[in-house]
Amino acid sequence: MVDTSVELNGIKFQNPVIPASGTFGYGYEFAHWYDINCLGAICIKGTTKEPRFGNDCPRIAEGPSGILNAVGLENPGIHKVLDEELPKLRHIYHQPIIANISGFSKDEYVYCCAKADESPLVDIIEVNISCPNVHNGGMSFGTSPESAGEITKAVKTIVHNKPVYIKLSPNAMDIAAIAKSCEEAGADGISLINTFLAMRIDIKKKKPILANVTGGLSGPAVFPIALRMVWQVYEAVRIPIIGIGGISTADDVIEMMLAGATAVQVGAANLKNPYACKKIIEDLPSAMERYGIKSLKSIIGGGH
Amino acid sequence: MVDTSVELNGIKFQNPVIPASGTFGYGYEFAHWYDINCLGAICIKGTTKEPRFGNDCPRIAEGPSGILNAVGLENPGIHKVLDEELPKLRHIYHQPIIANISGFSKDEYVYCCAKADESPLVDIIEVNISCPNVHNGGMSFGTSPESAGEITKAVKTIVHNKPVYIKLSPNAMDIAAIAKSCEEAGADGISLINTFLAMRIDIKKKKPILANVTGGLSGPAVFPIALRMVWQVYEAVRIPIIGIGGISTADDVIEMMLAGATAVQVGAANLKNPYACKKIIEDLPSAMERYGIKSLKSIIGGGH
Amino acid sequence: MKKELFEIISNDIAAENIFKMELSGDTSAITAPGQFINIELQGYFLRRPFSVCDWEDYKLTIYYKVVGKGTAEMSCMKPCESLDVLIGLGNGYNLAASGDRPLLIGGGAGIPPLFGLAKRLIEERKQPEVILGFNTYMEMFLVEEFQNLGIKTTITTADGSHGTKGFVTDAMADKNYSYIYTCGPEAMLKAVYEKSISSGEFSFEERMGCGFGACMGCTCRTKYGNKRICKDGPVLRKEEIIW
Amino acid sequence: MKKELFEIISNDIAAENIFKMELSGDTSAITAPGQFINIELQGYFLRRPFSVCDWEDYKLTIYYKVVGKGTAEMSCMKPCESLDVLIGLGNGYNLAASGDRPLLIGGGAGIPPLFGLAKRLIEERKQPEVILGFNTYMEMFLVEEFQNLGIKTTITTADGSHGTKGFVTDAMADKNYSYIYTCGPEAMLKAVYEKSISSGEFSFEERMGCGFGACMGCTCRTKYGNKRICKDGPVLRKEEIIW
Ligand SMILES: Cc1cc2nc3c(=O)[nH]c(=O)nc-3n(C[C@H](O)[C@H](O)[C@H](O)COP(=O)(O)OP(=O)(O)OC[C@H]3O[C@@H](n4cnc5c(N)ncnc54)[C@H](O)[C@@H]3O)c2cc1C
Ligand SMILES: Cc1cc2nc3c(=O)[nH]c(=O)nc-3n(C[C@H](O)[C@H](O)[C@H](O)COP(=O)(O)OP(=O)(O)OC[C@H]3O[C@@H](n4cnc5c(N)ncnc54)[C@H](O)[C@@H]3O)c2cc1C
Ligand SMILES: Cc1cc2nc3c(=O)[nH]c(=O)nc-3n(C[C@H](O)[C@H](O)[C@H](O)COP(=O)(O)O)c2cc1C
Ligand SMILES: Cc1cc2nc3c(=O)[nH]c(=O)nc-3n(C[C@H](O)[C@H](O)[C@H](O)COP(=O)(O)O)c2cc1C
Ligand code: FES
Ligand code: FES
Repeated sequence: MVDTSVELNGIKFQNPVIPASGTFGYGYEFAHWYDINCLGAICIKGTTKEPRFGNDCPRIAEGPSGILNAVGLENPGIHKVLDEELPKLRHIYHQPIIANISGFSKDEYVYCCAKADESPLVDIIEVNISCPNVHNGGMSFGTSPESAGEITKAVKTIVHNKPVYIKLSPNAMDIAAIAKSCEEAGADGISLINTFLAMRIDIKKKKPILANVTGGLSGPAVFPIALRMVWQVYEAVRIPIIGIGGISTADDVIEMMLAGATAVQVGAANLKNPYACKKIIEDLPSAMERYGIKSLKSIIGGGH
Repeated sequence: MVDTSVELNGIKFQNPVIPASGTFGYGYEFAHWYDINCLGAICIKGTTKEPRFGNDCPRIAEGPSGILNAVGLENPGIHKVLDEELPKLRHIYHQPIIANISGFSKDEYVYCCAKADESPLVDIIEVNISCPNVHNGGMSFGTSPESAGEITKAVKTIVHNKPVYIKLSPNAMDIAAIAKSCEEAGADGISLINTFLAMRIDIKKKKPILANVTGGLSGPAVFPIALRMVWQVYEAVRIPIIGIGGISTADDVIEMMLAGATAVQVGAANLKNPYACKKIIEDLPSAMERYGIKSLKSIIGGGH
Repeated sequence: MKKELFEIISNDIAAENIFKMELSGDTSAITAPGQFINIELQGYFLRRPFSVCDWEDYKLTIYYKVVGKGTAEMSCMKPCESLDVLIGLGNGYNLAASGDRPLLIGGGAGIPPLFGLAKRLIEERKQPEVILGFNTYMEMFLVEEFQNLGIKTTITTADGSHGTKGFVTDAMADKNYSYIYTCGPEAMLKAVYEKSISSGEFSFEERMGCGFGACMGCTCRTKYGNKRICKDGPVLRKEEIIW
Repeated sequence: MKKELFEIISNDIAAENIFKMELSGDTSAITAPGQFINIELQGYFLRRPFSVCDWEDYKLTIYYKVVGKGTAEMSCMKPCESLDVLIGLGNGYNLAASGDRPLLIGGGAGIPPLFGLAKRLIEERKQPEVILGFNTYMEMFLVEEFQNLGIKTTITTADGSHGTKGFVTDAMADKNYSYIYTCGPEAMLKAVYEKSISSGEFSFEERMGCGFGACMGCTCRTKYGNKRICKDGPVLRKEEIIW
């Protein structure tokens, strides 16, 4: 029997596979497809202080091996998420819950993180300083070491009970420096990556496809870049990394962990195949046997 | 009859399709496959002052819809390129030639550009400040507006006869600012993008596949990001743009031109299909008719 | 909602740029006409959504217009090839609201779901009537099938090459109806909305990330809050629509 | 070098994890044994290179080992499917250098090109002899075919389950030969290089971007300058190799 379990900041995960924020609703919707208790954890849709409609449609476009989205953080606001959505999820689901917190100002991050810290339904707080789809929004915090460190520090000052992960943007020059700055400011872990700023043009209409003009690219197309970033961040920090970007098979999970991830998130793959996470989890043991891996924990950073 | 011709800095191209540096050897090798005089222009392999072996093998890996390369600027040095390779090309080829100049120091760029400026076989000089595959190499010049501007200024001081294009790296945070800085320093045009720093790990061996550990990702996977960068740079500068990144069909060419490119380069697609450029050129007229485009020139930036 | 493998039974041209595809597989997830399926195509990251035109046990029919690369590729598929399909997506039309004389209005590639709807309305002993709008004669499809149901079928073509010259709304004026069911391009939906004298249901299209409610890729504003076209739609009631 | 469509004639298992694939199509671009083809696989960006094992007009054979996703997918392909292939790639072995009694040494997935070579050497009235190295009995393939050529065929297996126990080099000691042709894993090539008493030719593998000399993805150092494995190789002469 192989051992798929991993541990993040003292919290045990039965396996490292976590559906990524924004691609899995509030989790309970997927209970229609399968028993979501097989997941390592669930990361919920990005949450802001106030309810947000998000961007106009079209919000979705396609690229080779990838999807562009410009959802723009549609969500019912932190209060409704904590009071209505998470109880619905917790009712049927008994593994860790990661709250993904987004915002437009330091104050907003702090406010929402404080609320999430109080909630008994949240196990880990993931601070999304990397959303490319809102103007004057999160991404600008995530593209310089200084601002990333500043948000981290502010959040860490008020969060007392839960690990704080900072989710980084790949639209940055030196991802390792940003991660290091977050670590120094007290982050308990790093999630990377969010999506790449990208666009498509409708040739017939000669106009951008997305109403927002640009959107975020994710999916298998970005896997080799995400892997490189996880590799670099692993060499720069000592806190755990959640590897994200283009993961769609058990082999991808293993490759990402060899690069340095302690756990992984699966985003776009859920949209193409609602069973994606379940299938990856089911495929993990046989993949591990194929490569002679007894315990997933033992391979973290093993490619270095 | 549709008109596929475009013009860059007064030089007329019969069509906008240019094989990208590093994916087409010195051009004459492709004469085996087809008459290369159908091309808009040819951009030759990156050239340095001294001959370079490049990196150890493996230099190539694969990603979804893309290729990773870590060739590391293998080339016989600027003298041999100008004295031996280009004459062989010119012997059979009568369209414009773009020399791609790489380097490890400002002096090296200046030296090579001066040589290329003197050569009657070079029509346009493309300064590659964006190669991710050499240590202490070009890419660092291409990731900040200041250093990009500095190289541009130095090169423009000694190049008197030919347009100078600066080839930018996508591994930068604010591509528009870098392009603007190049324009202000006197660049005659911008080429973008080079490859994304990326990697793959061999799960069986638990080691990076590339001997160089990281390599540059290109191919269809990066097209939506390249398109966005061309779009942003088009809004920031007035000099012409050569759009590069993941182009493999006539539709891609049109989309890239709508984003703001005056011409395009085709890289990875040549490696998968040696006829790629020829096929794109042959497909252009019918694609133009399908979308009601009479003259390609007229659609440059037409998506804005 | 289910994920199922379907096998292509037939895939033939039905009109200019319009193909009819019959698929065999488990259709038990379909609960109402107006629902759609989401088809995985090799080489494309996103699935492609198509309305179910008609279905029975182990068989369903779609009609699709070739508009881009994915549909062009579909048009080359051969019988016996299999497709990975999400089925039973969306809310579908509410038959109970129809009244006795519902009017069905379809435009172009929006016509298919109205056929399955018409059949089921007839089964429920209603007397549906249908207006079908096309650009031109060459693009007409499904007309005979509607006529074979024995219901009144009015055709409009934009260029007048068949039936009434003009738009579907031009054929609405003299109709007497209890309820409207419609599907077609957004401009048509809006025109029908404005012209209609009864309540009704309108089926929308949007670019989709998932098709089953997970990604918020298709959200629109309604008078009763945000709705996901893929899950809370594609059918919206007239009363809730905000244009 | 040509780009051609080939059709799969057969695709059958030949040994554990080893498949034999016969293809029909224009083989006129092949000029020497030891050349390779580069096959496009749907869903993969890079082509996959395989040595031509044998060929005649309009037919060629390859043997491939399933080592990753691409070869796993190939193993599921069916007769009549067509493949986009670059053919006539690489230099191939130089028959003229063989002398009268060339020794052919192949290891595992490196064995196939030696078969086409052996046939042509025989046609030129040489007396080739062959040593084939495998890990184990279950992975043996092409052995009968070599024997049917009527040439002396020595087998080694690493686990001793068939033939001589050990490596190909263990079977070289008592041989008398004019020239060596070899293909196999790099460790084997090096061992053969060190043990060989004659001149010879060594066929190398490298990960390839193009396979036809355009990308410098496969360059190695030789005593006579840089060489691209795909174009100036895959066969290098003993005298030029730098380990
Ligand atoms: C609920 C629903 C039901 C539909 N039913 C039908 C039907 O019965 N018959 C029919 O012909 N068409 C129908 N469509 C439209 C059909 O989905 C698109 O024409 C098709 O996806 C185009 O794919 P493509 O690859 O050829 O086009 P491309 O333009 O190459 O596709 C690129 C991307 O845009 C998306 N896209 C393009 N056009 C549309 C569109 N109009 N709506 C949604 N996504 C789009 C594609 O799905 C794909 O993700 C329906 C759409 C929806 C949302
Ligand atoms: C000139 C030449 C001739 C060859 N002849 C044969 C043959 O006759 N029979 C045979 O079984 N194998 C042969 N190989 C090896 C064969 O090309 C690889 O086993 C195959 O490409 C693996 O593909 P994959 O998708 O299964 O592996 P993956 O590991 O999933 O492939 C990922 C990438 O790595 C490349 N790659 C992986 N292993 C190798 C390798 N050993 N050499 C080159 N590229 C590799 C693949 O082409 C692909 O680009 C030859 C290789 C070369 C260079
Ligand atoms: C439709 C969609 C919505 C997303 N919404 C969020 C979000 O609200 N918050 C967030 O941090 N990331 C969001 N992301 C980014 C993903 O969580 C993930 O970081 C990214 O998609 C890369 O993973 P992938 O390649 O597996 O999709 C979203 C991605 C998609 C595709
Ligand atoms: C094998 C290979 C070698 C390359 N060598 C160079 C080079 O020497 N100089 C350069 O400026 N760009 C080089 N590039 C980058 C390409 O010119 C191009 O910018 C990039 O590949 C993006 O285009 P594509 O997606 O069409 O491949 C190389 C790319 C590849 C794949
Ligand atoms: S398409 Fe994903 S929620 Fe509608
Ligand atoms: S693989 Fe491209 S030069 Fe050899």
